[in-house]
Amino acid sequence: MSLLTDDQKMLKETAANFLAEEGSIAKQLRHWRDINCRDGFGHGLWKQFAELGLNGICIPESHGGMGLGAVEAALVLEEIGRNLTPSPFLGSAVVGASAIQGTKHADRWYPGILSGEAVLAFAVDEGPRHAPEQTALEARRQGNGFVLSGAKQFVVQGGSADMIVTAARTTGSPGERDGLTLFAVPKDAAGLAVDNLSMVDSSKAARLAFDNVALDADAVIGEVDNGWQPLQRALNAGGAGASAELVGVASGASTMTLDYLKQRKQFGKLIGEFQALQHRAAHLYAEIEIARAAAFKAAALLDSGDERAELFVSVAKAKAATAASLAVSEGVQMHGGIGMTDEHDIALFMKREAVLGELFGDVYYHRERVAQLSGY
Amino acid sequence: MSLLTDDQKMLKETAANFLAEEGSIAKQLRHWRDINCRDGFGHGLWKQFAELGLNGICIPESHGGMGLGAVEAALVLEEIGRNLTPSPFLGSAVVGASAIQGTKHADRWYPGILSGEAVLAFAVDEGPRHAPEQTALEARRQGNGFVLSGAKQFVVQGGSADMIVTAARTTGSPGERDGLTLFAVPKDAAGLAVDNLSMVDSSKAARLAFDNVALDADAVIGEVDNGWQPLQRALNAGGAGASAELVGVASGASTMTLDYLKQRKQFGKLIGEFQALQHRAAHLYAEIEIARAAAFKAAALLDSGDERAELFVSVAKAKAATAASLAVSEGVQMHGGIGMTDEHDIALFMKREAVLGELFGDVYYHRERVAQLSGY
Amino acid sequence: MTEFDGFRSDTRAWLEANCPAKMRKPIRSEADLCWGGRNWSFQSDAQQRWLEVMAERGWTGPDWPTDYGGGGLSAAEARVLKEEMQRIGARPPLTSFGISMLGPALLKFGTEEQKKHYLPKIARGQIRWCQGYSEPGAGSDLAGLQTKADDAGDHWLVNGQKVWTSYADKADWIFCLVRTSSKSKQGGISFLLFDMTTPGVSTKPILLISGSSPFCETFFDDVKVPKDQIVGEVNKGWDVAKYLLGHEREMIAGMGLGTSGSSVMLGPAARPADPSLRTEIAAFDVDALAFAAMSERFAAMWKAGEVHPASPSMMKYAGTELNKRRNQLAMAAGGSEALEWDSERSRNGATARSWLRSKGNSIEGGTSEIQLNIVAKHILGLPGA
Amino acid sequence: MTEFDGFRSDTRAWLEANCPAKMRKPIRSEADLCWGGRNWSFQSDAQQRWLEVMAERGWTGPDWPTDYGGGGLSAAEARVLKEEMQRIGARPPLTSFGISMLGPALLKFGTEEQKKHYLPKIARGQIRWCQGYSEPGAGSDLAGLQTKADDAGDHWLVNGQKVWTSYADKADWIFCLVRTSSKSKQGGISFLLFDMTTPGVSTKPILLISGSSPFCETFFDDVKVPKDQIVGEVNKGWDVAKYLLGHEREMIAGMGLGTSGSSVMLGPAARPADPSLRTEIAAFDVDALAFAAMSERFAAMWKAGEVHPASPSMMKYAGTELNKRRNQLAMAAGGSEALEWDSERSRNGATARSWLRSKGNSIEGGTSEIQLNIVAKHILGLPGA
Repeated sequence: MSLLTDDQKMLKETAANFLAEEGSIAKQLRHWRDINCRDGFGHGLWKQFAELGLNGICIPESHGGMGLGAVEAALVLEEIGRNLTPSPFLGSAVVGASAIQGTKHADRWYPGILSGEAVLAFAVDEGPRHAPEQTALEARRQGNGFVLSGAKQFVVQGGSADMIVTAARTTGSPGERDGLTLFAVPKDAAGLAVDNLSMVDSSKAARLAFDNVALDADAVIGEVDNGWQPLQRALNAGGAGASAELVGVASGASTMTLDYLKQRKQFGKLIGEFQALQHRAAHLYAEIEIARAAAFKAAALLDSGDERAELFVSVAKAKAATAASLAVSEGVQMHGGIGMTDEHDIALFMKREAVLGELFGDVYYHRERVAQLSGY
Repeated sequence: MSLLTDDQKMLKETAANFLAEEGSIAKQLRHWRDINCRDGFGHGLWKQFAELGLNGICIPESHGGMGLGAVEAALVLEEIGRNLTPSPFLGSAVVGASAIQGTKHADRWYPGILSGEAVLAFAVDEGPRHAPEQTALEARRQGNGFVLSGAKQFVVQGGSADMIVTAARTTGSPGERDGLTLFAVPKDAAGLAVDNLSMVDSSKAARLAFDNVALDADAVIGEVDNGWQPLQRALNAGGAGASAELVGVASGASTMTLDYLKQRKQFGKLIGEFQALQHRAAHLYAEIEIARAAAFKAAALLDSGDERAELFVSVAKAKAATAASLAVSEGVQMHGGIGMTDEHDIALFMKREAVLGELFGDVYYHRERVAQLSGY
Repeated sequence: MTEFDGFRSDTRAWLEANCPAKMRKPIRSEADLCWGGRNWSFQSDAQQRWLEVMAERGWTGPDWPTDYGGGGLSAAEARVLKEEMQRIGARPPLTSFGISMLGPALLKFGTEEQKKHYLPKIARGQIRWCQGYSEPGAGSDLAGLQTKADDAGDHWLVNGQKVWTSYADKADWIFCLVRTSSKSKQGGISFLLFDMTTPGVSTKPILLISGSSPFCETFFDDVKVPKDQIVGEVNKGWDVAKYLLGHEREMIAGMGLGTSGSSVMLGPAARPADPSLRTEIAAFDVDALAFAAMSERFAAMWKAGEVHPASPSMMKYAGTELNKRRNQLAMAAGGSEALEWDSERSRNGATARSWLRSKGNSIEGGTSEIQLNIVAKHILGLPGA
Repeated sequence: MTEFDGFRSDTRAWLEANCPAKMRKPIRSEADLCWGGRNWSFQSDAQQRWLEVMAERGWTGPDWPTDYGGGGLSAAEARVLKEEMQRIGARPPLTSFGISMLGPALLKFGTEEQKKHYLPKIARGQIRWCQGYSEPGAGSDLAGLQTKADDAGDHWLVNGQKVWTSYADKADWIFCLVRTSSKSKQGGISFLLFDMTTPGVSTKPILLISGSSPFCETFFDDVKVPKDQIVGEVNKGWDVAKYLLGHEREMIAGMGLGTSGSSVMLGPAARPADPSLRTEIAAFDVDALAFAAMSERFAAMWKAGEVHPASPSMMKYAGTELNKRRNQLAMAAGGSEALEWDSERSRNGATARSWLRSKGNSIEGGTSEIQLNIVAKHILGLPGA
């Protein structure tokens, strides 16, 4: 994908207008943060997403969705990133929808996603760093079902979710890809303890403790012991989506910074006249453009089922995180003291970048994956 | 070491004046290069080094040297680097002298080093990248002596040397530190084939082929199978020395570039007035100052026998190579087109940096060593 | 053995006898510092005693003249005192902008009356000071300040606003740059001292992105300042300010910001799982250890008077950029746990708060860009910088 | 299926029948290119035939009008031709600054006579051109050029010196920027064409640090140039030059400098021994693959007319900096072997020569600094850039 179809352009415009208006920092992020809302996002906005049809982007037309793909999701996520809009879109409508795609759980949950009533979360990480192969949470057979024991962390919106897609180990040992199984864990499962935490960007992510959580066989998503593939599918959708959102974060920070460079005077000049800042701004521009190209390439390859999709998801995530990290650092630095105050918005981009950069694997994780997928 | 003693200041001044005058690019590097000299350096200058007493810096007073140490060697090497002076100083008077220190080979070779008659070389690398543990060149016992088979490369001044200190494996396997032995191999040893090669900087380094080279037991330097320690001593001396020379290369390139920034006009301004270049020059200045501090710290720790010396040799080599690499890149770029011409000197610094950066391990090798020595 | 050995042994014995055991414990947090001032509540009797005995001896300002409440020590003796305090891990008896910043400026620019009046109180920790330099429109361009002091006969009438005044809400007095003439930018600035309880002074803490509020906005609305509370001559306050700023930058540089003796960022046991992160940490450690060597070298050269006067700018630049990088890597190493803002496991987001705080390092005390300008102009001699 | 399918199948059949097998082999080195010109010696009969049949059809300048020796193709048809040539790996029949640079400028600014006179010869590869732009004192500041062309009635009298003239020692003609007025910097420049055998023209190859000499210094000593050999109006040559430069930068950007489809720098088998180097290569590969995606996107947007006119500057900057980094890493991976300048094992220092050559990428065609200036001003709209 390099250029947008007319439909895609329209979608982008819809999302851009809607989010700039309704998803703005003042109306959403600051609002929910300042009232210390439990969810960290607004359910009203989530229903507006639904009304615009955005929630169905990745849901097949046969289930009432739009039957589109990662590229269209990326268009929306870039706007979400640009406005720092807290929303279940990535976790529920992209990753969650992808994880249960083609299973009976789709029948159960797609309607709620489509209507903006349901929120899904995705539980994979067990340590502070992303390492899906290392999944250790135990799911042992008991009768017709399974009993889950262990812990998860960095479960985005885990405290708000109606159902949590959970990666567990049915056989094998941590480090192995075989033996993993995905489960649909309802929020009120007995033995499930949810510790709902605020993250640095005021989003919420949970630590989950599974104390012999008994589940029916029905709770299995896909095949027992063969969860690696659907897990990968969800993680790739998430990685591509987070990349697009990071590109939006980078763009938003950069736009705000460029505006400041054109307003702020020091030494009798606009600071944007100083060549050292100009060159850094121009370099940053190139980095963001390249990151955007990488993010959309990854999405396009996912949509076409290309074998290089996985490689490009890692390229996109690493590049977008790097570009966004540069954008927010330069943003805060170029704003000077005012950028250090909570009153100003620029550092909110920095906080969001930190969380998105970590989600589904940070730059170091993905560089390593690029090396491995390239065979060296 | 942070500040120089009066003696050290005098030594530095002596070396600086002598090398700026007699060791200049025009008189030495370009001269020997343009006449395509076999050695790549001038024996006359080497004797002048001797007359000034510089060759004896690392040789004990009991052997007629000055009995000084790595710090004093570093003072000289920084000036060598600044002037890109080709000379056997590092290979013979620092590394060679260090390798044979305390052995009977010192009696044999120190007089020649002191008089500027003898040149020593040091053969450790066998592949394109520095990896002393991987030494595989075989030395098998035969009668009272040894027979050496294998190959070495990147043997600096190996084609000019009277004796080559050679690391060989007497027992064990590549990768092990035990089982290594150092040998003094005379230049005319039967079965030794020397391929004298020009390097990118017009210095010379040899590939050596050992085809059953028979050596007496006398040829062993130090103890059989326990060569790792003297090898390390020599490599640390070399690493610290190369760091100091790199700092000199960086300083020389930077001085030339700053001069150019103050002369060259474009768009009606001195290019040194452009803030983007000013900031890069100021950053480079900091990097070079820090690299110098690291190089002298490593030398001082070697001289005091501090246990952190090895760590700081790696810190110094990695930092000095990085700073020098930046200095020469910025130098060539800021010179613009003229820097790409053979006629101008600035790129000679870039070529020298490439060779010195590689010598005794490049920045990647030394970062890895820092990680290992730090225990992670 | 040196000529100071007598002084050293005396000092050692005195410290041994007078420094309370509690005051030899490492400082764990901001709360362990003693700032002094008229509203100060000592954290412990030991803290109070330690300040009193040290102030009594003049050792809160060791190299200040004894006439002004100082210790009258030579530079060499002061260094011995510092070393001996470090030897037993003694806490500084007083943390004070009066000692570290205003004092040296008063010694150089103050009148005899001012020195006699202020310095002993500063040395005894009786006045807590804050610094009124930056303004909303004058950050990097400090001399562009607009806070006015009009000559009203027997007093100055001060109107305007400062920003980034550290602990202005806790300070007793302020040393403050004001504009007394608009004819010249730098030549129209004066340096005033006044009580923060003077009518018309108000402060408002600034909430930072890290969640803390160590700085204030400070407002002056017809604040009357007696004429004799000016330091240096009218319209020559910029000289005082520059001297004081240089002193501040030296301090920052001398602190070796961003370095500790051993700079490895993870415990030796914690080999990072990601090879890419591990090598990035190694690359950082190379720079951090090299900068530690630079800090040592700088300190030694500073003592020997061999550094270029603009060198603190280089140190400030390199040290603060390094500290930002250290914090960035600590966040990476901490992974999602480091992102938790209010969990126990993350010690209330300690890593994240430190990371966010570190972003200010390259802004406060002169931005990195300003430091690079200074290096380019004053050390490298580049034109028109 | 598109409306061009007929054209595509015809083209495919024609190429199949007319492109010699030898001309379908990959270009291994500079020596495989066909530059044309009056002194050209064809490398092979196949090379000669390929040029002749293509020129006959007008396909050396596919989208030029047929009146001027071109193929008269639409942009879409020209793209199909390019794709079909790529499909069979056909070499370009002609490598020519006349085709890629001068031709488009003549089409836009030339008189009817000039078009009729020069373009067909260019299309047939009969004139090899060089470009006289840079001067020793005018590098980045191209418009600061000093080479003078004085009006001498029926001719211009040219005096001065150019530098970085590619292959001036092999070229037949030069297109050259000269100063025809000193009243205005950019408004005093004219664009001349003249024969390199004109008395007073001399060239001197420049030895580069990589050991090759593709560029020359070019000297003009009372060179007489007929009046009708000016392109565009007198003193309006800067417009021609800018147009031509833009075209050049598009080409560089379009080439996707520094990228190939698969950008991994080592063969899959060669896992680097040093973990630090390995992760550095991975970091590079991320950037290289991302830039490859950017190049694709850029090309598509270019075709669709959706790029900002200054975007080639961004591409040129990013691509050349990346290529320098690629070469730097290739040197690291090659270790000491890559440093050997004249050994067989190092293929005569091929890695090192390429590395040294790459340093020029960010200088030629407008330095990286100039590209950043352009992006800052024209894309980001920063003031006074």
